[in-house]
Amino acid sequence: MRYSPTLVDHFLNPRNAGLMRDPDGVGEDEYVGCGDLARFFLRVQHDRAVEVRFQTYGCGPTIAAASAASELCRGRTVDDLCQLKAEEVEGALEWLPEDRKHSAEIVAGALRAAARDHLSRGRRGV
Amino acid sequence: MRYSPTLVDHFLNPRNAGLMRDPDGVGEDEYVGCGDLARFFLRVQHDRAVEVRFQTYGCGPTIAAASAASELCRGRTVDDLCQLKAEEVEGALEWLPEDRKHSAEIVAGALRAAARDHLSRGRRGV
Amino acid sequence: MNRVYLDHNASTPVHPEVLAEMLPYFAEVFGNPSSIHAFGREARDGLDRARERVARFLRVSPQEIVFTSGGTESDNFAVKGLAYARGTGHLITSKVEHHAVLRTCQALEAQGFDVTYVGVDAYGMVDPDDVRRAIRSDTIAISLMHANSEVGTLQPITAIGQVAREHGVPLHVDAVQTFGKIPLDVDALGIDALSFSSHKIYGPKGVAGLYVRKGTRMVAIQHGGEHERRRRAGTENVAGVVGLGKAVDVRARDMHAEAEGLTALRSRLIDGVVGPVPDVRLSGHPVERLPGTASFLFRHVESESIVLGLDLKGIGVSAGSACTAGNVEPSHVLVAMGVPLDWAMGAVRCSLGRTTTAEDIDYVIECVEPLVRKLRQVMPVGAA
Amino acid sequence: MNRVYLDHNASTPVHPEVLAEMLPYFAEVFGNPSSIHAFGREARDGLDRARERVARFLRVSPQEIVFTSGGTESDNFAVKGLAYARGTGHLITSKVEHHAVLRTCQALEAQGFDVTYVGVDAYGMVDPDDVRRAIRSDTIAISLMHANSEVGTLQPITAIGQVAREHGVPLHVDAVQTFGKIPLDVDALGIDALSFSSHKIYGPKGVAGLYVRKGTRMVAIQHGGEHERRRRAGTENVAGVVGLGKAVDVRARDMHAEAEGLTALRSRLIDGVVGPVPDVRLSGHPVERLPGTASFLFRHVESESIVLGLDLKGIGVSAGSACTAGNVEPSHVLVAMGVPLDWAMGAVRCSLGRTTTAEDIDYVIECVEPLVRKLRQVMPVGAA
Ligand SMILES: Cc1ncc(COP(=O)(O)O)c(C=O)c1O
Ligand SMILES: Cc1ncc(COP(=O)(O)O)c(C=O)c1O
Repeated sequence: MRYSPTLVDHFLNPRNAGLMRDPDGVGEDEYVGCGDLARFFLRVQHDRAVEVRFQTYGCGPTIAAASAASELCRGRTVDDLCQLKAEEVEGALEWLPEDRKHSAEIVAGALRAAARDHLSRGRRGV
Repeated sequence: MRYSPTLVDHFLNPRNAGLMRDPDGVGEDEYVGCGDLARFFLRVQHDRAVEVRFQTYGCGPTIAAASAASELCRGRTVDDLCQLKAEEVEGALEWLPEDRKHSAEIVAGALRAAARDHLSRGRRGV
Repeated sequence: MNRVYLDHNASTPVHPEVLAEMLPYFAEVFGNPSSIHAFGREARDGLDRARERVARFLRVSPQEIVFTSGGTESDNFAVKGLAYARGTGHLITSKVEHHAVLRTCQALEAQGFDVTYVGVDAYGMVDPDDVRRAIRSDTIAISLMHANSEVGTLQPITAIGQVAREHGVPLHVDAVQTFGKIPLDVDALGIDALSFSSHKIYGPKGVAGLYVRKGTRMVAIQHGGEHERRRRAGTENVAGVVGLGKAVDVRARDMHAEAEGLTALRSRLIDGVVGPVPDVRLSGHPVERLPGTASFLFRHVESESIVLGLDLKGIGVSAGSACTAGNVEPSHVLVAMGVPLDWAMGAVRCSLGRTTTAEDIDYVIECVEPLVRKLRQVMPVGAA
Repeated sequence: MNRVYLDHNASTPVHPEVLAEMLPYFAEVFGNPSSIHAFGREARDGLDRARERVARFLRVSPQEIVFTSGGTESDNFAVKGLAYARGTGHLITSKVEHHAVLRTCQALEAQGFDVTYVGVDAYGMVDPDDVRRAIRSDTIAISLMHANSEVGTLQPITAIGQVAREHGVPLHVDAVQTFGKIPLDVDALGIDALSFSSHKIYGPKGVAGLYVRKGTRMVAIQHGGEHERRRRAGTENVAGVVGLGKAVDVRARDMHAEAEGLTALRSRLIDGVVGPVPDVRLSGHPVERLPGTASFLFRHVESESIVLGLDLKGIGVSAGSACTAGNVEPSHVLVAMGVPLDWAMGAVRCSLGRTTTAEDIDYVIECVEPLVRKLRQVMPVGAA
């Protein structure tokens, strides 16, 4: 099988999909080659992401990666999320095919961007 | 089958193969493309070929064509043999594949040459 | 799980009658057709019969058929073979050709040839007048496809053939998607070279052919032994060619009846998808199209996610051009048709085949709407 | 009638184990490997496994294997691919190559490339020093065959590979006649590209491959979709590739044991023919030769007549090069070896295979002597 059962599950039943009103951090990342895009919204309390939401435009693995990452990140510190690696996102899906590694990359990139956005806002959302 | 049963029989059991001493006419023809060669010897009495012998260097169809032609020509007038057509030789073998038509051609050519050679000798062998 | 294959434009299963005829040509009739002994002659007989079958189907002479290894080779052969025979000059093709023609033309451009890529209308159709206008005094060949593999639109080849003949320019037609599916008359259409393939018509992969009208100046592009009347070197794929020959015979028998059934099933699919799903439309020409092809544009959904979603339901359809591995860029065909990106990125092609049933179609219809709804919930509208 | 096939260098019957593995890939696993749905992925899995098998056999990486449609395409691809990647320059090959390389080099000459055709000795062997001397500052590739298909002589590739490496020139080796028959180590031999084929090793016709060492600059010659890592466009011949993969596996298992048996049978044939028949000799190298190949020169007899005579006894052997249809000119290989015409025109190649028995050999021996005697009676000695 090209995709792991975990990936298929996240694709078919994405967790935390959708917009967030007045988020404490927003970030996007795009994969130029194919136009795949991920956008993450964070709700932060005491420097931790208490709620994570995403929208993503892209192939199945990108949707799944966003869903898995949204679960992965809840409760982690914003500083921690600034360091999030694509490998960790991929690991949460077990594996990704060679030509779909970018899914994990843009998801991790969007999450890091959202975390940095929060920091740049001066850690308001206490 | 690529070759007719008649051709195969003439190839396996060539009639009238071999040299002739003191012939009344000798003729050769060669197919430049592949080096196939036929040489005919005639014994002539009263303007008719009473004995025909051949040597031939070439592929199976050339051997068979020479053998068939040697039978075909016995008893015919020399004038007649000067007009011998490749089609008649081919007909005696039933058919020839497209890329082996030259077998009939060089055999007919060699027989015509042998007949003309006899005529050029001044119709001696009476 | 249900398994429904709606990707017949990408490839087809070998017909049982075809496979049965191929089988002896692997281990029993195995000679090299160039060998002059009985083992070789038996193999050659198989080749010859297949060539006659194809020729009969196209109503041309067997000497005008050259067997190749695939539609791509046939296209490369035709376009380069025509170009190299003339050494220099100008070619005309369209923006919606298969990559086998497009990239070949680009390679020729790099070698100093000139190429005009004519555009298409919103249905993907070439205007014969555009072809006429593109012709120059040094135009050496025109290469156009008969039906577009992605959207199914048929090109007005008769009119284009007319233009080509008036100007004495040889016309190559890539008929990989039409050969064996709809009637095809190379004389009436004014075609000098025609690419056709086996694995799109229930024959094996790895074999195809090119019709080359007698007298057409064309050089070989694969060099070596004197096979195929010196037009294509290399030991012939005997079993494959035999399979292609039989596939053509089966098509000649079944094509007309099947085309009717396919057209009906295609309409059922179009109605079932375009009705209930919002923001979806059919791409390509509404009437002038391949019987079994229906391509949809789902706005604001990424096509590969639809393909994956349907795949998880056992359904095989294709995103954009299925012939290009892992390529998720918007299809060059849709771009040429002027389809906006938010629609083009959601292109999904369904191509029906001889075993497709109404139940298959209904199952697909049933799966599409909830899938697209769910995907749209995840996707930020207008992101593309 | 007895049927004895001694033309395995021309082609071979598909091994039953190979056919068994291919069968599901016609009608069951029929997807296009470029398709991303399950139907396509199953087909791709077949391709991938075959690629791994070939790579394991050659001890290279799967990414270094490109599948093609035949030995001729592999040779065209390697030689043109190396040449076109550099655009201009000088190539070295030999006078005894297969036409797939020779005619490709001639085509390149017509396009402005320079080619040196090095000669061979009386055994058909290239002198590595001749290759060294032929190298120029603008030499861009060397292409030499591993074993000659007509006379069976093995070339000193190790020494030639050394020369190529010293000068930094890529080396292509046409191993169509050795791959799967004798051990082959591309690293030890210094090979950068290697042509191999399926139908010479009990695999199907219409499929072959090219090993391309990682980092070797080589361009594609067939343009289109992005198959084979963009090195060879066109839908893959999945069943064929699966067959080639299995054929290679079977060769890996059986090759060594078979080579011994073939060598013994070959000696039996040589002794049985060269002894009783006058004016006959073996061509090619006495020791450095393919296990199963024995080529004879019958002086003053035309080779095709011998082939026909044996054919009528149910025996398949080849006259000159069996790969060139209807060609009865003296073989370019024998001419290059300096064989006089009266011997060269009587060249007959026997190539043994895995099912050849001692009885087969004895039957052939029994038929040869009376046939040649009879043919000599008809043929004017010294005519050629
Ligand atoms: C119109 C057209 N031309 C050419 C080809 C190339 O055929 P293949 O990939 O079998 O070589 C295709 C295959 O999809 C096609 O649809
Ligand atoms: C050494 C060599 N190279 C190349 C080829 C060409 O192979 P094919 O005719 O299968 O394309 C052959 C076939 O005889 C060969 O013996």
